[in-house]
Amino acid sequence: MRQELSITTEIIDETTLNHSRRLSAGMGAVVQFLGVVRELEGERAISAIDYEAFVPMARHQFGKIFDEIDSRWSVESIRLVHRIGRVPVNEPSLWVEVIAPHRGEAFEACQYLIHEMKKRVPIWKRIIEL
Amino acid sequence: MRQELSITTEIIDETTLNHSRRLSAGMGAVVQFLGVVRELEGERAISAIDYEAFVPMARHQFGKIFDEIDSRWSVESIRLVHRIGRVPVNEPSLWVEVIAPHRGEAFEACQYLIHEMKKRVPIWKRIIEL
Amino acid sequence: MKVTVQFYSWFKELAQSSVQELEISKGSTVGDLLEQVYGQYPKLREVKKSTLIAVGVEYASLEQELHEGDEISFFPPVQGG
Amino acid sequence: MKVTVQFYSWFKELAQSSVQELEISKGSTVGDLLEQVYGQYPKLREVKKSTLIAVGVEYASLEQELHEGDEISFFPPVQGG
Repeated sequence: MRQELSITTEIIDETTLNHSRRLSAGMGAVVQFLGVVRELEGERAISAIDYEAFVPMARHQFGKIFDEIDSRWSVESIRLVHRIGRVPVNEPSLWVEVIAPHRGEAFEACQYLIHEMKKRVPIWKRIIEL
Repeated sequence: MRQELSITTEIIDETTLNHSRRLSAGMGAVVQFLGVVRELEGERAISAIDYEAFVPMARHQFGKIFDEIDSRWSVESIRLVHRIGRVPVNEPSLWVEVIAPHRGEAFEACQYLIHEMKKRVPIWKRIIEL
Repeated sequence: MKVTVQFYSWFKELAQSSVQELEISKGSTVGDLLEQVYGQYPKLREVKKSTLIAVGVEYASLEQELHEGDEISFFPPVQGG
Repeated sequence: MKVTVQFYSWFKELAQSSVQELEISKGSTVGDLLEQVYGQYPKLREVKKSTLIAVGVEYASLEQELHEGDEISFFPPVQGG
């Protein structure tokens, strides 16, 4: 399984990411997820979120989750970009792509990845109020 | 809920579709699905699939599924493009995007849409062998 | 009264036609029309269990009553995606 | 022996520090170190139930034995995405 991981302060560039997609002829399903900063955190209006990561541990924990996916589902490729630093409302903080032969496994693997990330990967938010 | 539906013989242009995305500040999740023609149909190697649609009924049935989603989940926008005519191996026949406040409802609505399409929307495949 | 019958996908080959007009008696149901179509195209009867039927743009039951000018479509299981 | 202690997110404010070296006795466990840290930063004890601990890049249990040069990280529940 191909794995690409980026934890970066740069803006997530979907066009470039989509252009660099590689898909072998046996693949039938591409699932993508984009997590976007919302204007409300609970009841509070916010202007941005500052993301902080413990990067070496985050990379290691993402790698473990990727390996779990590889052993549970038939997936050809996972790519994940997590933006850190200040991310304004309405901009993406997370971009995920899972490529698999069939849609069932692509959807399951993508949701598992996000779910496990939220439990284990050391990244934190700090709300920037309006 | 915004709805956009296209049943077209043109190549699916992801870049243009992504550039025309509109996302209000309350939205936190974008789920996209791309269905791609695979080189094998069962055991047979193929070169392409010819898709045929009963277009007025397909549009009507998609509309009913969109309305069901609107009544069951909090979704801001659904866009769907189904390519018909000859689609070569490794090219997408289906592009779907669901935008919602949270990822749970975006994933559920996207999977419901594809699942119901495969049961009800009058589109058929014809295998073009190698 | 006259109705239009349409075939899709490989049902076109079985019926050797994609669309045609048929004369049916007033008060006919979808089921009555289906029997008439089967008389004309016996190969379609062999795939009865795989047959979906629509009147206009909605799926129809065999009991549904037909009206002058209705468009009835016969097709195999759908396969979008 | 010497170990490095790191704090992340709002634990940095509670500890008024993001990283520091500590001298601990040989054979100390993560739990022993935690008690030493709580002695120094009592506010951290109040959020004990929300505390995650890693040694290096792996989550650690309180029973895990520490070694010279280990990097131990204390942080609140993670919130990626």
